[in-house]
Amino acid sequence: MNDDVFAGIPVLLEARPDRNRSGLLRDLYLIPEGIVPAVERLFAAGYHLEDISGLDTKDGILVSYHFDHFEKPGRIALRVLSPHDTPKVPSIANIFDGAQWHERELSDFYGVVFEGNPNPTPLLLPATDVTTPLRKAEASRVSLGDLIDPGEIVQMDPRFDYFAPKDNTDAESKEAEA
Amino acid sequence: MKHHLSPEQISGDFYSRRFEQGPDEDTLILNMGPQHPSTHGVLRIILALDGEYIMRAEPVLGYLHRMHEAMAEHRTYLGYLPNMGRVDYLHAVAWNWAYVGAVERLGGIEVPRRAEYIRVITCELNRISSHLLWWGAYLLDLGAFTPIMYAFDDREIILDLLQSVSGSRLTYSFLRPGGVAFDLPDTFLDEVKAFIPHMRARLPMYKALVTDNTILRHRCEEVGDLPLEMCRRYGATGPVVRGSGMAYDVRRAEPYGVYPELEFEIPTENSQDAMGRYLVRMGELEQCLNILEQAVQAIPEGEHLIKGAPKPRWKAPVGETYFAVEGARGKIGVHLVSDGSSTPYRCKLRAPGFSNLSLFAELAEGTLLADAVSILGSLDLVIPEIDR
Amino acid sequence: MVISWMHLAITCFFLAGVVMALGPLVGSFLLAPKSRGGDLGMPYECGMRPLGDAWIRFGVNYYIYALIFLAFEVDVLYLLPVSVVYHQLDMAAFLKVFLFLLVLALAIVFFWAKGVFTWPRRITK
Amino acid sequence: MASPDHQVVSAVTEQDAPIVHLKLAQQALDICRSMSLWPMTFGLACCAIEMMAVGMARFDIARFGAEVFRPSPRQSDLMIVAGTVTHKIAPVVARLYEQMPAPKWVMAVGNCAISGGPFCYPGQYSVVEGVDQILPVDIYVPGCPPRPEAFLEGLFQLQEKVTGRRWWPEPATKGGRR
Repeated sequence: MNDDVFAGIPVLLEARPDRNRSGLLRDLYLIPEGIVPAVERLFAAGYHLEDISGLDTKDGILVSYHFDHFEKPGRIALRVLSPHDTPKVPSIANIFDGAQWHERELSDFYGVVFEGNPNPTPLLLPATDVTTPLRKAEASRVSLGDLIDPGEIVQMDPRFDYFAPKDNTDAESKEAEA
Repeated sequence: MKHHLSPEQISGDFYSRRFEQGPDEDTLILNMGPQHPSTHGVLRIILALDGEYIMRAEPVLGYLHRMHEAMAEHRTYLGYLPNMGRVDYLHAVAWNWAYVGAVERLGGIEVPRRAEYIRVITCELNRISSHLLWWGAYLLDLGAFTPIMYAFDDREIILDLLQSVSGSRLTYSFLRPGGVAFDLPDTFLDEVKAFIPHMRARLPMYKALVTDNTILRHRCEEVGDLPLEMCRRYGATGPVVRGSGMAYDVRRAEPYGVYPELEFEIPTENSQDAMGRYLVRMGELEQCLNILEQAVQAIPEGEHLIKGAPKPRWKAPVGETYFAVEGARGKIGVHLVSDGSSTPYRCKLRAPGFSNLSLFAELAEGTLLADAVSILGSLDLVIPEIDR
Repeated sequence: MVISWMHLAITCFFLAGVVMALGPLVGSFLLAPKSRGGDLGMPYECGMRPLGDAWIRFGVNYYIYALIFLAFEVDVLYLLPVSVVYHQLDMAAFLKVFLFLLVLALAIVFFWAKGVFTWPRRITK
Repeated sequence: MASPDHQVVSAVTEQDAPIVHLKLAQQALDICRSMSLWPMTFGLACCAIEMMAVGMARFDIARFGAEVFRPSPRQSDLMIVAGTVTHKIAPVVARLYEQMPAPKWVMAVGNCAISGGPFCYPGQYSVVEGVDQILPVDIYVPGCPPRPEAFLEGLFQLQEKVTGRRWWPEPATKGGRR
């Protein structure tokens, strides 16, 4: 795969997931500031935005961007973890115009604020009462590590330790040796 | 006395006031929808009109938001199936397949070959019935009443066929993780074999009655010029992107089921306008018939549901998956996340109509109002899948 | 003036016309219940409350269509008396009427040249 | 995530009685009205497709005088609510009902219009559970979606309600009726 697409972009964690189970070719966790440059790279490489989906976990709201390619199919997921109280993610609506609606829908359902969205009004909920209905009750939230198995870790920033303790003992041993 | 309307009666609402700061003398702010014959349900579009030309348009959604994604967190894996038939009731089998495929991928469940072929047959039949309804409704929007009568005539045959398999006419939920709920009735395959030549005999008549009609040509050609680059910016898929020259079909891009073993072409047009999208869908009708012909020959005997298929209280293994299927309107995606309990933790539904409609504001700028109706019809919108 | 069958026929037709036109109106006014209140008086705009009213200035193209219609309206007006006696007239009358129509048709040609009848499929602001 | 108690505005339903109230004239008019009910195309969701199927050749509502589907409420006297009424469209439904001339009738088609149907679950935030919270409903046609034959039976019962007499043969069901 064209590994240079994301060269030089600060990546919290990159994994090569088991494709026929997760449907993803590549899976990258980025810091909010890294989203816009990464999406610009994907735009230049000819990708199109499939959707932006939210996930309410104990460690915050995980915003997953799914991209695919017309000629070279292979789904790439970019993910950003934003805290519950002030979920702020830069908007990619001026790169992919289709993202405006996806972002407005996410702010309806999860309350994530996308800075730079050209039309930040409620999309699906009545304008008068936006109640972020997809946010879960505190008790039923599950932590990120218990939900998603990222598969074989390619590169991990030590601060991003949600996946560290449980299932990548081999990665730790590799780090220990390196 | 210019008019007797009190200012309160013409004060618009939240979205129209935001759309236009103050109504000035030159532009007319008009609401097209939610109750409008050509918006196929409850889509509302605010238009700024200069005479008949659309200066600015803004679709407003949410009038049929039925909380499908919020409901997923309150239903068991099998209990959520009926929702799939109601997200997009014109191609319910594809939505069933997308959800059931995601659950199978998550649980690592095998599907017997006979069930795979039953899924292909019913999905392609449902695609034909969806395209027929689109065709009739599109011509109805353009003002011709006869085609929808012919379209429903053939569609009723398909509805009877699918009703004999699934029990319902429209909102099917007979697929199960691990196969299909019921086996085919024994006369089903012969009826499908009889249906194929009948439909093939009808298509030339459709072509003569409508496709070669000069009125339709003038109403569809050079209308809604959609370059491929714009499709990519908005994430449009399905016949909309194939009408702009890109042969992108999830059945070939991300093969699933037994589609790799079936030969069929992907019809594309390069004219990028409403006529191109129209011809792509008419071409797909023939391809569906080809697929049906092969599938009806090649369907093996065997069980229709795998042993030990998930029971209602089935708990999915922890994990996340994304499964895409080619629906009549484009790429249907289900992003399923499970925390090991018997109800999905999160189920995101990727609707093709959502992205296909988002390019309407840019596509309809500067066009005639009558052409905007033709553009909307050529995008083949089903509002419940857009509002979810 | 002697009353002939012609006058009777004309009055019958006139009365029939009035009854056919006013009958349903008066009938429904008297016999039908009437709904009242709510947004009944509000202009119907797909179920939404309109923003601003429709008394706006719009393109000059439409005004010219009205002008052309008026011109030919008057043209038909003049042709009426001619048509009453047309069967007694000779070739010269035909030429005069033809010339009259020709001059009027020039108005159409003029507007055609000015591009009133060309509606571009898409305009850029 | 409790569902906010939406203040659902119900439609104004005042009607003035006819000026000339002759019993015989009213009966004759009611028969004419019931034989030419003009429904307003107000298809919301799946039931709208069955409403279209009823208008087409196979089930042919034209046999009973109701095939003229008028888009505008000004020219229709039967409002068929075919689909889910959400909180965002509830004021529109009320306004359309108010904008219809008297005499007018409402037919709630499908479980969503009758009681919220499959979208009722604890904590649901967007569906009005039953259109009779907004409008006075004359006929309920259950089903999800109801079959076109159920549609026609609903029309027959509306005609019976308008004229006081049933005009078409009973369906040949074992139980029969009353």
